[in-house]
Amino acid sequence: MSDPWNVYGTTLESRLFLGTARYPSPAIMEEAILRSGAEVVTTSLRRQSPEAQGGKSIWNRISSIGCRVLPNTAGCRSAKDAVTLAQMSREIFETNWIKLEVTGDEYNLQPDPYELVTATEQLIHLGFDVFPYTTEDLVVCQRLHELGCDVIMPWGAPIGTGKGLTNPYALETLRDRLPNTTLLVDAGIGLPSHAAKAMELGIDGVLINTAVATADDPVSMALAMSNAVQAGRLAYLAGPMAQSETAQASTPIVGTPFWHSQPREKASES
Amino acid sequence: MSDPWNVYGTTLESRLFLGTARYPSPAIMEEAILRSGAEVVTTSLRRQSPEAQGGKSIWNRISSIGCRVLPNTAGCRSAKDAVTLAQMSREIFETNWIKLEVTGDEYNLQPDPYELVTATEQLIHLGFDVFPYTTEDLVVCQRLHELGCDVIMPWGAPIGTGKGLTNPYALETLRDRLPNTTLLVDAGIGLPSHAAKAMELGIDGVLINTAVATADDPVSMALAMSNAVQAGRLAYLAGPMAQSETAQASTPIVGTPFWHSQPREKASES
Amino acid sequence: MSDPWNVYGTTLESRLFLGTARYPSPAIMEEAILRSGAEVVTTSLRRQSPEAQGGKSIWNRISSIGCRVLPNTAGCRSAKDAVTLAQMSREIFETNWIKLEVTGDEYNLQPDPYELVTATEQLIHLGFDVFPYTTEDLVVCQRLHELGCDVIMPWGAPIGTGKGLTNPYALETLRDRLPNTTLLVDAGIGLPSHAAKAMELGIDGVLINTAVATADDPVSMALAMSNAVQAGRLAYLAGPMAQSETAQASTPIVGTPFWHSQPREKASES
Amino acid sequence: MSDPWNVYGTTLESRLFLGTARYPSPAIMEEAILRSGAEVVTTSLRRQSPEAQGGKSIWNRISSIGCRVLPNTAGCRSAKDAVTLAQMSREIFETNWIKLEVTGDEYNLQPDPYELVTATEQLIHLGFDVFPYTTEDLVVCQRLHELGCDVIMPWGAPIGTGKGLTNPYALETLRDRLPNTTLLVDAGIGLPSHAAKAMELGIDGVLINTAVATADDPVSMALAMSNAVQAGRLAYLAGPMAQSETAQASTPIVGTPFWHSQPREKASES
Amino acid sequence: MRIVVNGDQTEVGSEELIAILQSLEFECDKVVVAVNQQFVAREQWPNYCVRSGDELDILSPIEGG
Amino acid sequence: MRIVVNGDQTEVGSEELIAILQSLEFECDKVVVAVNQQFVAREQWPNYCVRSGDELDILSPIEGG
Amino acid sequence: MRIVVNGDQTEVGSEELIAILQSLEFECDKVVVAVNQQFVAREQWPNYCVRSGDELDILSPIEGG
Amino acid sequence: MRIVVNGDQTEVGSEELIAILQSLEFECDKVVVAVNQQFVAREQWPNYCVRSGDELDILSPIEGG
Repeated sequence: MSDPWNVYGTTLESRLFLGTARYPSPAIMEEAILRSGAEVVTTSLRRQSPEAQGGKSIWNRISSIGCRVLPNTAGCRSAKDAVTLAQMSREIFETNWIKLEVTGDEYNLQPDPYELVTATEQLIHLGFDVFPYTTEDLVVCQRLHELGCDVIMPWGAPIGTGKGLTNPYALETLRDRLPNTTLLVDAGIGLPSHAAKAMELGIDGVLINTAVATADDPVSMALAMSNAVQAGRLAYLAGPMAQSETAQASTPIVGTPFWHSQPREKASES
Repeated sequence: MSDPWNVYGTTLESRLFLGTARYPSPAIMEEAILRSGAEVVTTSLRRQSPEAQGGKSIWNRISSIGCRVLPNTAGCRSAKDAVTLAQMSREIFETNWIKLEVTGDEYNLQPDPYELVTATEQLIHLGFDVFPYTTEDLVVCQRLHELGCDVIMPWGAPIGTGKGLTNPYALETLRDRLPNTTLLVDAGIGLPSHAAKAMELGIDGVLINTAVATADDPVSMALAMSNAVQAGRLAYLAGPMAQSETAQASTPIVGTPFWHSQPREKASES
Repeated sequence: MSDPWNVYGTTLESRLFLGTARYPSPAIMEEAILRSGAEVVTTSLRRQSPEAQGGKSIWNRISSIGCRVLPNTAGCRSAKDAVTLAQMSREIFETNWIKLEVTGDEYNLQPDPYELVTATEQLIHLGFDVFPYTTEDLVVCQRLHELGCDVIMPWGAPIGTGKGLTNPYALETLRDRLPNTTLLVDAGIGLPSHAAKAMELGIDGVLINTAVATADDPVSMALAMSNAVQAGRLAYLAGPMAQSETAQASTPIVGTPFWHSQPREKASES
Repeated sequence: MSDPWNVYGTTLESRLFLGTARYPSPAIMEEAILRSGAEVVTTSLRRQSPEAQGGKSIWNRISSIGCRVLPNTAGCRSAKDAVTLAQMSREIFETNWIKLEVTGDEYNLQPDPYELVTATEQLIHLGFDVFPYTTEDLVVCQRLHELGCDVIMPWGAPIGTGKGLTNPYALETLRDRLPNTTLLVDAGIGLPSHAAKAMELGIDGVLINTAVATADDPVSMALAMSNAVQAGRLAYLAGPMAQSETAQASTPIVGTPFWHSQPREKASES
Repeated sequence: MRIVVNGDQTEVGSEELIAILQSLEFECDKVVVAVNQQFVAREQWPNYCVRSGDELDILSPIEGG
Repeated sequence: MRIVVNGDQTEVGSEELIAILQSLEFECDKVVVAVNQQFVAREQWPNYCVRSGDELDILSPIEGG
Repeated sequence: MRIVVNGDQTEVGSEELIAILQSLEFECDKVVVAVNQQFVAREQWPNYCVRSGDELDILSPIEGG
Repeated sequence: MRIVVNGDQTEVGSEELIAILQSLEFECDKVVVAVNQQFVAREQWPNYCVRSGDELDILSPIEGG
């Protein structure tokens, strides 16, 4: 089934974005990306000493795959730092896309709604296509939408926890209230059922890293997540059955054998 | 990925069994089965008047697909009736397989643990390969196992409710305590995320009917369920990450830019 | 609020039954019972060597409190053993009441639905008032009801886990389908909110032991559970609000100040 | 048990704050307040036509009860309006306390994190004791705390829904990260079990209106909520048992009768 | 002779099972039969005689869940 | 002079706030006042003059959640 | 005579139940008895004789959940 | 002249940015630069002079989540 979608002017087929960190090896990372069918992968920038060219091999590997790159601003604690890092990313990664992360708390690593909005405003002014990583707070998301974000990335749960969707009701509300915004759940997905559930709620895509990279077998998990995202998307489009409080037989009742009640007189015989 | 499994001596690739009832049309049923990749479909027997040959066309359709048939005893309220119906099924469907249903309550249509065990014992004695539809009660399932069932089919939720897994903890317990029994979740699956979750728990397969047949688009939902079952299975095998209560960054911390603390003296300079 | 209820002909005020095991000391046990307001406590029988009169002091303590005693058959694995132990209990505790436990699995310590029914039938024949400890399986509970049990004790979760109600939907079904049976949730309650929830579902009472006895402060936890049971019962009787998917203000909307829209012309001026 | 606590310099015994809206009659409201033991009730200000002295009787009723009053700014959509309304409230209700509500969305009626912070800053500057109604977002709550709020009121769920705690994990995080801030859950509580659960998490108190006022019997529900709040608080202080995945018997195992294994030779006889 | 066929009182002119099935126009190779809730296997049909008042269930395959 | 009182266009005969409140039959000790969304404290009332077009919010306590 | 008392092989000098209980120093009014997993009611005790190899369970009340 | 490069005190012999990068053996086409937390675009480099005490962040692509 072809179900293309549009992200800041780019047409994609896959609704799974994949992170590139925490894999056992670059080779496994590459194979996981390929198996997942992801067309967009996330990257970052870090201080590098010239001698220790550690990052180079992995970046070479990533860039060789040919996916679209979505650089992040992970680690930034202020709008100012995030804006600077975004500008540096744009130059080296040659993309207007930026996954905007501005951490507000060292413990749950959640986005700061205030700095996030400030940075978003500046980056849009600077011509970026902003993918803001945010909590599921509706008003924050509305603000980001009003500032010009076509894409918003609410979390499912704190990053790296794998807890799934801690507040699915809020995600439903987001979907209802922002029907024309592209929503990607980022962070917290730990299992395929979490990814499928997000998609069933009408979320447009998911971004996953830790759950794939730290599985015992990242390549298989990448495929699993890909299947789950497709499953959830298909189900959303297919119009699922309504949940019911009461049981209903699937096999027809009419003609059930061995019905021992008083036999009916056939109409034709009366 | 090839992941064959064995059900009463038959090797299967797909872990999704599909019901054949409640579809908008035989044509849609057929397409849904094909799309799902299911290798086993369920059927039933009903009283038929010779003139109204209603069932015939749908049965012809089912048999033409070439799937393996798993006849059920839906509608039976006693072991005696279920045993008789199973014998009739064996003759006409030419299979030793029987999905044994003995309903114990008219409201939730749940299996009767007493009649179920009685019927199972008789049917195994008569040479059947019994697929008992049961609640998730561990002791009932152990009894069925001791009687000789290689396959046991605990419910997820009452049939036709689409509520998913109402007691996942009990299913985990079943998996732990019956490690060598083939477990299929039957009834209650409403969404792909439910099916994926069952498989993530280590359940061997799922049987779905209402959620596919009564979706607005049964064919797409069939594919969705197929993807979800694969996703959950892959994840189970891939060794998922452990859930954590605390956040952990995926992007590396080392080398985070703009660290404003007192600059370090380089070791080489001291 | 007085809300007396009837248990096998005995009128009780408290809907909390308390276990007497696992307390740090007999004195704390006694104080916990008193603080809880429980009118019924559970006890057991064990082999005793004459020299080690260990159990004696605790039993003296229990019997001095003046609560009604509900002896259990904990540890029995067969109907035969449970019936013998029940008879012994009746003689020494001088009560027809018996909390019937027949364990079916060594791991989750759940009741065996088959042995349970056999023992129930025999004990009722022998004149006992049976309190069967059972899983939440509706058909099992119906069978117990048909055999003559006025009281049925479904579990909330496996004993000692403190997991609360693992399958509240099944408990709701039990309440609906057995409207005239006294239902007590036994086992699994870990927190007051679990007890309150059981009562909100219309369960008639709860039996708690581990959660009180193994709390850091059993006496306070006893009072907490007592309050929670009352809270849940009151709420059930008070007719709670219906849950809603959409927000609704509590403070009136009419007359909200600072409404800046075009001022209305007063009707009197037109 | 006496467990006084301090709210902006005022010592309270009850941890239940009650709203005064939506009751069937002023008399029932009064009786519900009395039965609940609440020491603080919420009120509001609205435009009043001189002739229709509708509000007067209910306000007279409220003020006659002698509870401490916590006026709200319900209905305000901007910091500016909320600050003005707070000033008006302070004059007429003669209290520095203000429950600060600044609505950010007309659908879920949730607080606006941006206007909320702006209003909080101004009100603290004006000498108010601010009780900000907020989402459960940690960074928003930290900001409120840094501005000088000793009390913060995260929601449980959107107001009037009765859905309980939609994100208990986030409330736990709040409790962990703001150990010295007084946290009250406001909005969303529908049942006593919800209130008990909030308190079990270490929340300091709850504010309830709709669930009490719109119950069939508000007076009984008021008492139910009071009991539940006490239950949850007691449990929090009492140090609850740890949840366990595996069952553990409460009745002692040693000395279980009818043990049929090969009888032991007594040591003394050998 | 009156028997009950799939819950309906039915007058039949023969006591032989196969004759009854044919007279009622069932396609013999597409049905299975129980008499008084007991399975009657196809190989028993040639010699099987129905008695007055017997309850016949004549079933065919349908869809199922 | 026309002003807006609690959202309604209203003709008043005085510009003095207290006189207006009295003419509209508000009980002065039971209301609080904002003019153009700015709080006017009770101690300001004696000298406070309203201008044409001003928006008055005259509020009283009610129940709240 | 050897019997089993609460799981332990025990040599007793009498076959009378009451005598056995007393010789083992059980307080008769505080225990209940089963022999070979069958309840022996107190009123049966005076005439009850134990046989070699019998399994006695002599139980007392304890705490329970 | 002493500056701070990626958090480390560093002695450099030139004030020209490109010369500094080269002397520190960075591959110029594979890094991006900020000075005092302000982005310095590549086209600014040729004329960009660093001052004593400046903080340089010289970053390269890595994996990310």
